[in-house]
Amino acid sequence: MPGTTWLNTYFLCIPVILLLIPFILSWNKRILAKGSAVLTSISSIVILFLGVSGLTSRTPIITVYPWLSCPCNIQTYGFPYPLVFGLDRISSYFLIILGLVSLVSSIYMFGYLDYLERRREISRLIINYPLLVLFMYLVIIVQSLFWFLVLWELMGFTTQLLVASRMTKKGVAASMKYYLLTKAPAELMIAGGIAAIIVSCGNATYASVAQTLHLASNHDVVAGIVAPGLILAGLMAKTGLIPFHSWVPDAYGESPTMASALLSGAASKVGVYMLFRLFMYFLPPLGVWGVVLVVVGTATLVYGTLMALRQADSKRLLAYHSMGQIGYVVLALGASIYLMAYPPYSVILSSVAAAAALYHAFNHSLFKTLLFMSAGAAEYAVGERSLDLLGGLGRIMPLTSTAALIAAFSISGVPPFNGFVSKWMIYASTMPAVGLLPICGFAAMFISSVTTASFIKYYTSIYGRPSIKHIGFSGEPPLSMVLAMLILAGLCVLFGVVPLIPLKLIGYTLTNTWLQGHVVQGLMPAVSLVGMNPSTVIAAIVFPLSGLLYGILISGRTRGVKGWFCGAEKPLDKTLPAPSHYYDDFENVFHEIYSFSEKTSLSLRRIGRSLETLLPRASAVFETPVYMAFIACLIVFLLLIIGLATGCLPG
Amino acid sequence: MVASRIAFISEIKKKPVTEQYPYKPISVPEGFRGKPVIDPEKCIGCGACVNACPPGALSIYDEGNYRVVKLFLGRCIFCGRCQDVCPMGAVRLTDMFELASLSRDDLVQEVRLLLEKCSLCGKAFATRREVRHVEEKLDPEQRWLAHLCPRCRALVSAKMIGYARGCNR
Amino acid sequence: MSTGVTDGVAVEQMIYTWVFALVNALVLLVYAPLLDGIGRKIRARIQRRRGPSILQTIYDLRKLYCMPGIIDGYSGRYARYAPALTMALAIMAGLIIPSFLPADTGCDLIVAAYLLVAVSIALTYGSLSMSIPYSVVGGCREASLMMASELCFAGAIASIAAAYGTLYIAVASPIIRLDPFKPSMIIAAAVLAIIAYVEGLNLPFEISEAEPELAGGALIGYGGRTLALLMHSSMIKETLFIALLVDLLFPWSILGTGPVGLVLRIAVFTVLTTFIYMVMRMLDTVYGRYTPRQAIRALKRVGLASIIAVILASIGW
Amino acid sequence: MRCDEFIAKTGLVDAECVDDSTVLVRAKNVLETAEKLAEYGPRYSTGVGIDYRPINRSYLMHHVLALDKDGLFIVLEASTGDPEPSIKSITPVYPAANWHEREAMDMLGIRFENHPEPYRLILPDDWPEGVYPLRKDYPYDEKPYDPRSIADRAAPRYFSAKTGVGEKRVAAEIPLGPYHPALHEPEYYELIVEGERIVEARYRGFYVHRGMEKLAESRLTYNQIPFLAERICGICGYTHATAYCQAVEKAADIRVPVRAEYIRSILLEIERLHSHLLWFGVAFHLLGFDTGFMITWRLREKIMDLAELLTGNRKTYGLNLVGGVRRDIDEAKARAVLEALDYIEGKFKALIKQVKDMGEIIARTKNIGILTRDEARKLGAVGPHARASGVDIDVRRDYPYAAYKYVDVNVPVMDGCDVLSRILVRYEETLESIRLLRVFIREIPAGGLMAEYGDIPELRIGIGVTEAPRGEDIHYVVTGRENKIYRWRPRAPSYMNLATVPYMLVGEKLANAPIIIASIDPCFSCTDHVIVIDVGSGRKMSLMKALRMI
Repeated sequence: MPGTTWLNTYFLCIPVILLLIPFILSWNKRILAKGSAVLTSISSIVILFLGVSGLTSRTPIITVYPWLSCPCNIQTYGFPYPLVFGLDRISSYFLIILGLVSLVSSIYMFGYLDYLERRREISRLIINYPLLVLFMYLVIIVQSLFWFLVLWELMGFTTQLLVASRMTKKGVAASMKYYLLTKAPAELMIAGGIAAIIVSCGNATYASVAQTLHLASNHDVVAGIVAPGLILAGLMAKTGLIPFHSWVPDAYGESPTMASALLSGAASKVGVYMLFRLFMYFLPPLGVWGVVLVVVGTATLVYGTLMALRQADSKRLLAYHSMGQIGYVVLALGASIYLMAYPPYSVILSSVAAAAALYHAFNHSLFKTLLFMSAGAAEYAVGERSLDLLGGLGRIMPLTSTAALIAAFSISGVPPFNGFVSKWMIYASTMPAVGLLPICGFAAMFISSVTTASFIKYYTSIYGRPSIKHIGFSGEPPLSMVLAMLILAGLCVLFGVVPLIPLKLIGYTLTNTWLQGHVVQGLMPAVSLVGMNPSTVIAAIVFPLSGLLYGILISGRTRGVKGWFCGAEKPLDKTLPAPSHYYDDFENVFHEIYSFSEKTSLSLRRIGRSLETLLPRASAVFETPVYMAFIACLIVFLLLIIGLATGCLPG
Repeated sequence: MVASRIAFISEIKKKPVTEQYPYKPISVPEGFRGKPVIDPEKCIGCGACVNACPPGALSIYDEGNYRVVKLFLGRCIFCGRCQDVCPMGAVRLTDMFELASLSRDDLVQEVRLLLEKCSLCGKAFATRREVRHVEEKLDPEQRWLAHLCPRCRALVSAKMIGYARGCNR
Repeated sequence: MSTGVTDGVAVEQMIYTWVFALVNALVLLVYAPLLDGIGRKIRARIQRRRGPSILQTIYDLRKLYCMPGIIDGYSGRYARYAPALTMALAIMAGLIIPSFLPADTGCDLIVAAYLLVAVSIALTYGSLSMSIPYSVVGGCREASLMMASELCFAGAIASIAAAYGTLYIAVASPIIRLDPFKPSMIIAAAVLAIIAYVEGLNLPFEISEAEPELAGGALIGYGGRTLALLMHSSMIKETLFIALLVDLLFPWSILGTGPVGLVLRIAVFTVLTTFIYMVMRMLDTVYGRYTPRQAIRALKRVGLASIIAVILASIGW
Repeated sequence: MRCDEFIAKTGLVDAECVDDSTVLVRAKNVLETAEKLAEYGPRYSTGVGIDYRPINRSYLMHHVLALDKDGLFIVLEASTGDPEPSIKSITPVYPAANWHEREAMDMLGIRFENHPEPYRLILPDDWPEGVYPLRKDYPYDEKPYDPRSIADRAAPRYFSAKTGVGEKRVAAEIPLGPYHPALHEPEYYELIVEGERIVEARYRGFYVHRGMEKLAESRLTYNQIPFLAERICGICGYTHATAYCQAVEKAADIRVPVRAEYIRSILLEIERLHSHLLWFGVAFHLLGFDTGFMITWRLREKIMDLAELLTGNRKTYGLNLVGGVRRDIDEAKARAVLEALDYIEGKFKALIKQVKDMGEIIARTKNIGILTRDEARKLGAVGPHARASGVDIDVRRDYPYAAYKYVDVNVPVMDGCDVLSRILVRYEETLESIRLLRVFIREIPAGGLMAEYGDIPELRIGIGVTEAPRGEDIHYVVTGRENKIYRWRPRAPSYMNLATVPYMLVGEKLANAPIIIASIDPCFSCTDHVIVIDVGSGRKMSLMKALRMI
């Protein structure tokens, strides 16, 4: 096929090789510790490059490597589904996200590893971490539904191992819950859906599937409703959408920090990627899916964020929030389908919505990764995750706290940070629309204020307020961690202040969907305030102005005095109210929403208890022999791929 | 519900009741217990007020051949007991209440009364006014007794009683 | 509008817009404290006191601005920066929300709402960074109130947007004129008014600085010019909420254009805002204070009303 | 019931009549006698520690129990000798005795065996151990120590051990006071809150102890003390002066002229009006309703003017002497009073009527700060506070004094047990005292103002009791020689009521704390005493629940 370039041909497999090294060498952990970080970061740079090149090249590249797919084998071995890798613009966009996240989190890893060293939780991480990156990479660039299923399976299994890689009781329980809730049922549904599609299309490569489904889906119920439905269900479980959400907080909360950064920043995006490809690429805009996605997205964002509001454990709080943010993305995605499916078929709003979905997906991986890292920094310094006991880190680590503040502002959509722009595009596309959408836009906006409140709690209780107990730690965390966080913070600001950069990328991406052509004029009106982007204007005014005010009025002329305690002074750890009760009144008033979540969490606890009983066997799964066995079959599998590809397999 | 709120708001029509106090004086009813003042002309320095004064704002002491009755307003509670007990009506509670002052001396009133020397031993024992006050109460032939200090008076009267006995004998 | 502004007319347009915006912001800096002074006077007269001079708030602010700033010494880093950020955000909101002069910055409701909310967010970050329990409790109340009122605000905005298919204030503004009797719009207008009332920290919703139990609450950690900045910016915020209300409810286009229209607009705007503010202060004077829970519950009811408004609007009523 | 009847009924051996409404029981074993007397359901009124060594080389503890139904006071006397004075504590039987015993412990150094919380109560942190200011051999003007010398010694204990903030610290201790804008006098509440829910409360007061008792018994004469007594409290001073005078009059058996009694009652009622209006103002302010505050205080201003007209001063009336009053009320003044009353009544009724419509005010007060009837009785709550919890006591009716002997007083009682019913009870009382004032002014007879009396006999016990605006105000007097008093022990109503506050606070919202505290109309200068309530003992369940939540 056309478009093959020497560059891409070889670049595509560089990450594969790099990322395989760690478990080929997996017996020697000492070398690996930093080694895998290095390898991962290099390969993620490559991934990044691939993404950018794939996105910006004039025509979308579908690169099929003859020496990988070798149609000759089809007749020879009766193997109908050639392994097709390739970069079209959708996958390129998500490759950029993946590359960015895995890059920063592996930079972060350098510093974070010795924390894990201290706690001897390192061993499996350094193998599973590159593996996960690898499989995410492969899942994104694979171009054949069949192989997608296989790789998706492997990715799931790696995720599970990664979640458990701390080998703490909770961690293993979380990974088992993840297994029970996502893999077993979800994979089956996805497989069923894919099978149905393949059957109805007679082919597995994306391009042809897209062509056939576009024609078929209008009249063919199986192809239009059942198969996508099954796949959607599976993906919902994988991305942690309601009602398959219950694994999210445990999985993200229990895994080591950059693992959870990777999971929440990138892995969840892989699910989004497939959703996007399914509904924006395979299928034409079908109203039913618009409605389903909008409803699911809204429900998820409402539920996830409201649950996050009452968390007192930093990582669980973040986990619930990443649920909520994915809800935003799905809502936007659904909105864009909805807008194209129902009259008035407003292409502009629809493309704004689609852009918002992609934009928010990107933003979320930026600030959520950053937030997980900031939580990790606190853990690194104090070894504590409970907001009730943390505090006072702002004075110790100014850079980290600034980054955390930026992230908090971004996720709560404070202008002019990036979260603001994408959320604002979501409102701008949903609120002025028809039917179901305004109410969803309303919910989204209300929930964004809840997000704000919950991150006020998060930031102030870790970095803002004075320390309530002695911190045996001074100075910033290791340089690499700070660097990673600063990169992300910078990107959060950049994507907020100059939204046209990501919007350009998104513009390219959307040409690859059924929105093509309308994109450019679609995006512009949505992002203008007297000809400029509002957040640009705001940034241009607020930052200098506040700096000016600070310089003139406050800095140097402000005296710090002892606070006023009514004459009855007490140590701070006694007097300062506990974050876990900050919003009691609000939660109490909105108890209707919470009572539902109470029920679900009860059922969760039941699952948890059943897991407690499973634990011995569960942890046995991860003991070395089994683990080695897994790696072995993995290697065999990869050899098989290469063998198939090169056609030198005896037969 | 609404009616009561409106009733509250409608107060806005009425004119304010704030007293322009420092600028306009405030009148007090008669009988107001303000700053006590000792009339130096009337006071005889008997010290009844000093005994009655609960907070001990009033004090009395001799200084040279003067007897000083001292009122310190810093301790005064304006109860007016001094006014009640004064035999001469010399202490009076005025209607002055703006006593704030920068100097402590403004809060002190002193009445200096010349002391009477005992016509026998020559020891100062009471103020001249008090003596005169007593004189007026006595019948003329006994008035000289008023000029004796208590001790001499006791001796003299004892002697006199002795003489009287002797005469009887 | 588009990113690349080319033709001269548009440039001129833009310059006008920004000059107007600047004037608005600057005037607001004085107007907001003035309103507060009027409020104090009214409060006094309802209580049959003489009350301070109308300029009293301005005097107070001047005094505070002249003092050096004081801040809780144990507080986190951000707390020092909070007043500046709060003020900057308030001024920004003052720039883009059309008030005295019709500065059509193409600002839409979302931006306006987010900036206005951001003012109190910036403050809350600061007050929760303090080492004083009252300040922390006050901050929590502020945040809870913010969430609850955002519920209503979002509803109002969504219903307006749904009804007019746009978010731009300039376009959506003449609500009443377009549809005198559109139920959703009537509800939305009422909700907006209530938000303005609540965000102005009027009783019974003034819970974050409740003097009896919290002794100043969210602001207790600040003194001197830092306090002045915070108070000043919250006054501006309060005024801007009213301005937003007026912008949306008054049919500006009947005033016509040109200098006459301009003068008329200034006059009408000033009169309306002052009037609304005075009414709010009057109500504030005759109410007691809710507990946080009661306040939130009350706002929740309003929020339900606004949801109804959204639904009505989206089915075209 | 007359006292001799009571003795006959109970068959107490070592009991004697002090006067026909006071029984003195010299108990061998105070605890047993206390238990025995508990059958008659008395209310613990006050406890007086007396240094009796100059007389018979012993310390006395007089517990005063009140039988409100019979209008009878039982003085339960326990005595102990030098050098190790020690008495059995009766706090287990009468929880309300807790403070009184600890006060005696602080001031006289009497030890009370198995007292539940034998901690320092009155004396400040820097007061040295083993120095007892109320002992007769301690000079009234001596300063026991150089503060610098004991600056760095371990602080004495005021609280019993507390659970407080747990390890996971989801709770926090929020200090309310000593210097807090909501509290207009120095006091200290330690509120342990979860979010805004109060799970535990502790109280310490006593920052304004002024050693008045010592001063009175050491350098003042009988007729000087009324002016001191009047300054016990800034709000209800006159009732203290009256109670003192009545105590001495009782001890010396002085008959006060009827007109003087009427004048006393008139001023007492004026004082009650003043105090209640003031309280309404404060309550409205704490509920955030400042307009109501302004209105009530404007009315209160009228009362002040009235007082000024009648007594020559706005607040400290300075009218009482032992045996009568110092000023008369003439026709013009009486008329002025009636006019003012009409004005106030009208305005006040209108105000309360309006306030009753204000939803948020009702919501803030209804079912807030619950104090059940049993708790109120157990802790010896008095006055409107007790009456709002359905405890039907009023000194003016149960132990008629002054002119209340000649009229009958309606006592409003409610059983809402919450802040709202406290407000309403005080409202009713305000109207009632307006009615009483009208009656008094109508029926005041002609006659003298002062009783003639000679020297006051020595070592007589006198109990003077009045119904202060806040409840029963009891003054206990032991007469002394040379025109001086031997022991004078005023007990202000807030002393009893404050003990109930922590019970009311538990489980409430932080936002409601000020109004709950204010709802007893606390008067700290009056009380001058410290309480520490272990909430566990009172609301074990609720506390335990709270702790489980922590």
